[in-house]
Amino acid sequence: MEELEAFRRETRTWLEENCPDSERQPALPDDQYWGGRDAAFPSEGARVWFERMRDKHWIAPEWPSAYGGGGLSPEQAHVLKQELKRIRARPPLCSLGLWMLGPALLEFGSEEQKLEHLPSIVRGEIRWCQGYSEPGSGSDLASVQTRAEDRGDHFLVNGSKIWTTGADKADCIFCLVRTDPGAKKQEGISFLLIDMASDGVSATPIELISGESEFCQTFFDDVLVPKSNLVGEINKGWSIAKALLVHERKLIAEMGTESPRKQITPTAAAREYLPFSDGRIADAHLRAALVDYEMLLQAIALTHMRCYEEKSTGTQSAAPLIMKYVGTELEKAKSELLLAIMGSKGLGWEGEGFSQIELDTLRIWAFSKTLTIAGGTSEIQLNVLAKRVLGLPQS
Amino acid sequence: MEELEAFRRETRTWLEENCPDSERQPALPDDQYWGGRDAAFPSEGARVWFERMRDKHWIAPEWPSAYGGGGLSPEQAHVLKQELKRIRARPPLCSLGLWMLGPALLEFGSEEQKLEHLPSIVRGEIRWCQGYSEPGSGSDLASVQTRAEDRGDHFLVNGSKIWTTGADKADCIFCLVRTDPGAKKQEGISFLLIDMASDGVSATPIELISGESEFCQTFFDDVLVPKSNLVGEINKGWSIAKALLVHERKLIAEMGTESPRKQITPTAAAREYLPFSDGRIADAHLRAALVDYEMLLQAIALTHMRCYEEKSTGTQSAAPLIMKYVGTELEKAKSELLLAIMGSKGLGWEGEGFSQIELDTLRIWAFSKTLTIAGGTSEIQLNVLAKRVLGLPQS
Amino acid sequence: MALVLNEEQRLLRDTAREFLTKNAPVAELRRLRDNCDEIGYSPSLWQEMVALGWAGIPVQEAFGGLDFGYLGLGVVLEETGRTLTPSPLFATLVLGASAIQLGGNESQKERLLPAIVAGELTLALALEEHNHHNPTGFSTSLRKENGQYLLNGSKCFVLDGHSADQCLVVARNDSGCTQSADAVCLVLVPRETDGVQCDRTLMADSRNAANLTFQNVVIEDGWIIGEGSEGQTLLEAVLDRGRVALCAEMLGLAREAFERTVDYLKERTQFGVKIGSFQALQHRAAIMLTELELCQSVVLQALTAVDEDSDQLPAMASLAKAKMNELVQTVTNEAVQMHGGIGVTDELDIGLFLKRARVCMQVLGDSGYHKDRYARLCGY
Amino acid sequence: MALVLNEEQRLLRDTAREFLTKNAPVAELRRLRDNCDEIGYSPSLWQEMVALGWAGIPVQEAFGGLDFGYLGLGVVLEETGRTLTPSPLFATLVLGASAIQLGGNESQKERLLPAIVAGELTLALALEEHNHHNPTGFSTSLRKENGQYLLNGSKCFVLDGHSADQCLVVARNDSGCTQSADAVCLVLVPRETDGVQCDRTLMADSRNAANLTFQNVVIEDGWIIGEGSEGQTLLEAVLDRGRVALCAEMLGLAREAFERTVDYLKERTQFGVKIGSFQALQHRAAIMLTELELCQSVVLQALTAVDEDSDQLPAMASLAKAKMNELVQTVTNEAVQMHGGIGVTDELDIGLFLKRARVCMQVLGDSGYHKDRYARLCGY
Repeated sequence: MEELEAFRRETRTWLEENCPDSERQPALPDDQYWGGRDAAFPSEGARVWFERMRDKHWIAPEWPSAYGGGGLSPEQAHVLKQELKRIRARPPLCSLGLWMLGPALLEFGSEEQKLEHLPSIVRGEIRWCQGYSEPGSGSDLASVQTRAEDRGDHFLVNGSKIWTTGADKADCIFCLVRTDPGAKKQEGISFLLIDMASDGVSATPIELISGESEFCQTFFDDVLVPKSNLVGEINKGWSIAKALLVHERKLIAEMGTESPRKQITPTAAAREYLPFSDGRIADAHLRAALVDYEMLLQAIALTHMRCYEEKSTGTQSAAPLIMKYVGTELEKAKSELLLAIMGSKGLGWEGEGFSQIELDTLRIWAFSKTLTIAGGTSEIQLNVLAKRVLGLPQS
Repeated sequence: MEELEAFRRETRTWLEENCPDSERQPALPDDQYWGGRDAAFPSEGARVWFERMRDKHWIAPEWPSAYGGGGLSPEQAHVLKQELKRIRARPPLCSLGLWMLGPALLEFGSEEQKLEHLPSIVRGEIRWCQGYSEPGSGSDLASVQTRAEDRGDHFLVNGSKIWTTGADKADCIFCLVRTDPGAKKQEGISFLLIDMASDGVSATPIELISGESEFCQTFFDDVLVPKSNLVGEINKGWSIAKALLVHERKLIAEMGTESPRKQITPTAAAREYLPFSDGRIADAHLRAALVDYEMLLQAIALTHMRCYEEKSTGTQSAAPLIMKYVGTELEKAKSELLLAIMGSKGLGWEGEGFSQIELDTLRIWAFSKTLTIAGGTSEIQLNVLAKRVLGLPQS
Repeated sequence: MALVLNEEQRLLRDTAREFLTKNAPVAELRRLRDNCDEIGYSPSLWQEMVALGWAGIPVQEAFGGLDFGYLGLGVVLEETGRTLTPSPLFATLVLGASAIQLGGNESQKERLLPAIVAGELTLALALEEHNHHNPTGFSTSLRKENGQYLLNGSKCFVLDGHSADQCLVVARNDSGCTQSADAVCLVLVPRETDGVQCDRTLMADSRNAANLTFQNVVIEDGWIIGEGSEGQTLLEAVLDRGRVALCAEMLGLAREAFERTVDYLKERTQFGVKIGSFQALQHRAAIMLTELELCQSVVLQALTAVDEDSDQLPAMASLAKAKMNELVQTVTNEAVQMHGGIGVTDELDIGLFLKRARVCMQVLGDSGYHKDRYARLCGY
Repeated sequence: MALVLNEEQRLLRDTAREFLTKNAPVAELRRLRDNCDEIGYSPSLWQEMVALGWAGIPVQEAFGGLDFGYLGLGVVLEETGRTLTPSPLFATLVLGASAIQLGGNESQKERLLPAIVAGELTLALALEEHNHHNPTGFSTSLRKENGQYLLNGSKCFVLDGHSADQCLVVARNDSGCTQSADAVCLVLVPRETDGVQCDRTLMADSRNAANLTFQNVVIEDGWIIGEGSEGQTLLEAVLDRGRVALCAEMLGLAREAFERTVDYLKERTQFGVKIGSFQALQHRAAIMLTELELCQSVVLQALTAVDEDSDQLPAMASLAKAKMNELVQTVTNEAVQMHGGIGVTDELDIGLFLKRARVCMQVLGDSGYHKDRYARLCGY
């Protein structure tokens, strides 16, 4: 414990000295640095912060040093996370390579693949995107139709992927492809890395109801992929995908309550947009809705804490498995509540007559509808709880 | 139309003259006359009212005169119903024979059966009960296990029925029995009439969570039943059962909002049990719950009216099919609301310290839980809506 | 027989559906939105509607209308809810014409109503001054100075405020009367009058509203409607017509979003089966069906209450608006969720229903407003 | 580490579960009910609980207790919630002992606490005077007349009021002080005192409460707890402990009813399959599971807040009670519905959970009370 406290002190000092003031506040989408071949830093502060953290090897603090990681113990990594949170430091690098592909390669990749890809992720040189879903596959991720035919020294890939976040800006994609069309659904799938610069790859943004286009549809038309880009065994990609899904849901659950945009809280909105009388919100209906929301928020926050304590003490419970469902449903409820509180002020789409916060509130509301669909729909979450936790029979 | 108005005038006059004042108010369970071999009238008023209506042939106003009915046209019968409602007249006879078996015999029975059973129903001489469910069958009514073996000149019946309302007081039971154990589930069922006085028949009351026992379990142990008691064709009983189920749900839906017990309304309870301030219920939570309830009540009442208007004009809609579900769910919500309004006063089980209305409220609350289970659970209702109205595929 | 459409009303509904499906499908709203249309609706479409007689449905025959009542108007609005068709029907015909019919003097009626019926005049009602509906909390005032009426104040969330020929401005009449709640009047102000400033706002539903300010606007004699002591009563009567009519539109919106969703449940395959075979989705759909049926009865009764000039209108209007607010919220949310990934793309129309629903929920009172009002009307 | 049980607490839970399952299963409540038991709990069982040390769990060691805190008491109460076991734990130990610990003077503590720990003294808190929880709206008063304290008033819904040796009566201290809200005190009254009338009431949960009236009851010196200006603060502190402890019991009740229901879903066959395979039921069960997990965190945190003497206790207590009220209502209703026909028979235990839940929902504040209080504590 004493060593850990020493590490905490050192970390705190280092962060105080090295994290620029501009990087100590929530990052709006435009403030984020995602790296990549053509990347530019959004600001000088972002550049300084990234480079210092990179040189400190704290971009991936828990990865082994051999691959560019910081080699910290889980306890040290947790202390670092706490200290970063304490000063509200922005992530120096946003990266699906860091969050998703890296962990998969560490578990399933060959030594060559680790050495080839992990350091470039950590240095922010290559930006990755993820290709799981396909048009029509929806929740049924194993219904992969994108074909990768064995052509001796390479695979020939044809098909398309959807919901490929940032595919129009990414350098590479990790995706599921069907390598044995004759096998049972989940048995003929492989996990393949593809360079987006290859001939035959293209990505088209999809416009969402929020007006944004952070997702793409990505097309593969006779794309040649070297065999060395296969991760794990051929036709065994589904087990990697499953492990990554579990990892992703945990990530979503953890990030659930942190919105990347500057968003007003419902309580603050109530103070600004609702009349009070006798120290209370005058509108009983909205006051009740706000209490319900705040109580749920508090209950979820406490359950996050409990999950952490359980993890630290090696206690098992069903709590971690509910977080994706409750967290995303809460975010939707929050947005609906904000609209209700703001009234006509929360209905502006763009242009004059509305503040930026008001316009953002509506856009975030529209975007919130994706949360219970992406990364495993709420229905899938409930199915999983019914079967895995409650042990109810397959329907 | 003119004839109908004349009929209305006559009816009104006759009712004014013949319906005793004591019978012009809602009937508590103890005020109801159910007929039967050993029946006694609950009051002199009930006797007079029943006998006058019987002699007027208005116990079953729409049944043909040949079977003891009134032979009225549907329009006339509706006028009579309206006029009875106008003076809040009690039903002169409560009878499953009248409500359930009669319509089934009229549609499926032989001429002999009609002549044998319908007049005795109309005269209140025979009290019937219904034997559909069996222990373990639940919503799956077609899973009939009670056997009726063909023994040449009679059937030999063995098995048991559950939820047989009033079986301990009934003279006869109409029930579903399995006559072909080898056939597919719904194909080996027959519709049989059994005299409860037969050797081997016994009925045991089931105590409910409300403390009442209006249901029984009924046992058949080597009971001999004459073949003439088979209604419709052998092994074709399921079609009779289905028709009766539809009929029963309509009855339940119609009766849904009329409780047999004197029950305080939530609005009246609020005035009595909740503090007001500035002309409003001071407790915002309960006020909101009351509004929600009253709005739903109003919406359901209007939909009842719409169903009636649609029926009169021959218009088809989904509305009639939702009434069982919404009506019974509303009754449950009403009871929960009453408990919430009454607070600790609504928690008395028996004895001193509580008014009769308070004690009744709790018992009715407990009983209300049966409403969404009996006569087709809410889940079955929703299945039916999903399949029949929305045309969604079988799950 | 007010809860079932009669033959004429059914005919009108069929005509309306055919006309709108052909001439104003949802794609037409999309076109207006993508072209950042100046007006926000199609004037030529409006003229076709006028030619069909729609602008005269609730107007008395004496002024060129069809006197076909709100049940008649309701069936048309329900259909425009299905196609999300923007038009002056709501602002001009429901809010504007009813104010004039109920509160105007004979000369105002003769001047304005035939023009509305002929499609030559569009109106907008300027009521709100805050972010929540409030028919009593406004400070825009009309006062007399040197023998002239002057209007001062500012209004927001004025539907069609940017395009209407004239605005009906709700103001407190401070020209001599007492400052009682009854001293409310509606002032007719041509949009181009000196001292009127109009700022269009782009809303979530791709329709338009406007913020208006009035600075010493000189009001001509004859521009004031409902002068005297009945102003608040008149205003509530107009607003209740607006609420009920909007509910008819919302019912159409809900039915359409629901039916599209049920169709999708029947055609979409996941895990080798139609997703409509999943019982959890079936039950959610069935429960929505029950709510839709209940709301249909409520909306029909509320429209009838207008036609019968029932004293139950305020309660029925609040019942209808509270229930429809909740229904469109539930149905559009479920529609998006049940469509899954495609449901959150702009490519699918469902998102347009979702956004229109949120605007409707705020127009003329949210759920809390109408639940509170219903309770007050019930005496608790 | 307050949201995970430690080794000692887990051991206590296992012991409690084993003891209660063996000695006080639900059948024991049924027996008490069917015999119309005079006391409503089993005194011999209570003595066994005392022998296990339970009556000393939250009491300081100086007075013979274990000083094991509310997290410790919570695990025992959670288990009594699973078995629906009536005992003096709540009225005597939670409400009574905490009032004395927090508000008693040294001589009162020395006299009363060891007696409680030893199972020789049972208490009841007499607070309510109306049908809804109200810790400020009472008129029972203590006044001084001819040098004597006299207690007058009447109380209802006094849990264990019919069986407790002494009652702690919440009264307004009118003996000279001002009539401010702070002049609240708790008066210890032996049940057999002259002028005390006790009418037992039979409740839905087959436990007992009582209505008490006090007519010129002479109060001895030394019977008054929390005299002076801190009475209301003391009362709220006692009530918050009561709310939190009751929530622990309710959590056990909810878990047990839920688990029995899930077991039933796995074993019951309909239409040839287990009903637990129906997706609509699966989703409803899964949603209940999420609520149970959330509530577990909330209750653990609330118990911790007592042990840490946190100033967040009032908010945590209201959060916990509001959420537990809703949870037990939902879970017991769903338990009955999912059990179908058998669920509404008295033969099955589920109905007993249903009824106990309704009583718990009213004790020390319903959902509306605690939501309002939470909002006030949050400043809106």
